[in-house]
Amino acid sequence: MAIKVVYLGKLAEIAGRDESELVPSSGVLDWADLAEMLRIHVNPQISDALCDERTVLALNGAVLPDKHSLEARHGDEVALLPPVSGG
Amino acid sequence: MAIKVVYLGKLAEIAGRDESELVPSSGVLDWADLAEMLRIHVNPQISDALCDERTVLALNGAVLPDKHSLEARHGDEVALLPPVSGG
Amino acid sequence: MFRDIRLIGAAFDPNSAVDALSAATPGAGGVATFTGKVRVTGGVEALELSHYEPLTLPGMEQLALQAEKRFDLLGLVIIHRVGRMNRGEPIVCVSAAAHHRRAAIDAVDFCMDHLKSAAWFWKRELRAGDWHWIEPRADDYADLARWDAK
Amino acid sequence: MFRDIRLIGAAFDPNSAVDALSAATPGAGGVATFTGKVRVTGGVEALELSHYEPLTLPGMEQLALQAEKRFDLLGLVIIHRVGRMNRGEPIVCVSAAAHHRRAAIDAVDFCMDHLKSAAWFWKRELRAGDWHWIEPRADDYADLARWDAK
Repeated sequence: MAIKVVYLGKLAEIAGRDESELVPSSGVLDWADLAEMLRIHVNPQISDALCDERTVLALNGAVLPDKHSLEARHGDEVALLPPVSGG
Repeated sequence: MAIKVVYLGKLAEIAGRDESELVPSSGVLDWADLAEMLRIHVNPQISDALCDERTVLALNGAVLPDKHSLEARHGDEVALLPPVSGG
Repeated sequence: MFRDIRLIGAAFDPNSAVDALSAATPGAGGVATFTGKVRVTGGVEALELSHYEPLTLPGMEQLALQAEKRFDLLGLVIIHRVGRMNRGEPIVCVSAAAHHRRAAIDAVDFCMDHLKSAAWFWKRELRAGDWHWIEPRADDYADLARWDAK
Repeated sequence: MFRDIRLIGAAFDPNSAVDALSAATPGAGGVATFTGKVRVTGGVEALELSHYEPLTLPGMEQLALQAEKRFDLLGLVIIHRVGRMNRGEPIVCVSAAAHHRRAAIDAVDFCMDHLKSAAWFWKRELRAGDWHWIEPRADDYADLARWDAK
């Protein structure tokens, strides 16, 4: 029942790791669960960064138009994407 | 008392040569002299091309803002420049 | 349509990619290219670009399709370095071949603006021994916005 | 300010000029380049560019000064071929190095627009055994006019 959470860019630095595994008791990880579980199992800073309006979520490689609509299940990959800076 | 006239681009084709030498009797070649002498000593087509409003004149490497103001003397070089097309 | 869209983890030679584009587009009247590199001067000791596999390359391919749709191109190269790179090394090379120069130059401009502030890369620079995350400059967002208005 | 402004009577390699520019501008974040070439396909067998010594190179040097004044550049290359050239050969290469990509790309754009319709070159193409003089396209004049409006 594990969901993989991936931290990109400076969020990996804030989380202190590149990825985590979360196992929600209900089997489904929604937005509130994610914020809560990151706060408890990782650290409050990464939970705050998740809530930053510039942080975007992707579920299995597809960006969510509304991150608050997250619904992740076993085997899914959730990515936390801070503002990009390429080139 | 010779003035060198240089033909650029398709004007060389019209004139049938790359350059001519003109010797005006007064010692000074003005616009009317140039049109007249090209007509007589080269051919009417190049004289017509000179009068084409898109043809520009340069005197000793400097473009004349008004080609009708030409005044060339012995040793001068007059260039007939048709519309450019580079790159 | 010649297309060379790549993420690359080691130093690369933009010239060979551009030459291949040029050779593959015999009908092109011109090739426009932009190569971005790690500045040799200015205090940046190294640069690291991270990406997210499921999004980054697909996003670049999507960008190439947009550019091809928008501009009259015969070929397009988008090569982006990832990982850690040193001073003077190329970071990105965008090159477009077209019948006419306007399409080629505009396509490069368009792709670079999108790569700078709308592609899935995260950049940090090593300065005086410390890593600093870089966000797009305000200019980058303004450059990107130009294409919406057109 | 690195500057390489040349008329050249034989085939040349744009890459070596661009590499020299890049090497000479260690503070540059990027290099933009446009290379125009004789199309391999399309019926043009050869191309001939004539110029007028007292005007053409001084005009290119003047253009470089205008570009340097207008854009924040670290280096500029303008190389233009003259004489007869064959299919696939480069005709012109303009390359600009700058701190930021916008200045580099815009400078290349600016110089190409001016070289196309406001520089002292006359072009003719050999098609089916006959030479045809080429005049700038309406698009070329329109491209040039953009810079007056800015």
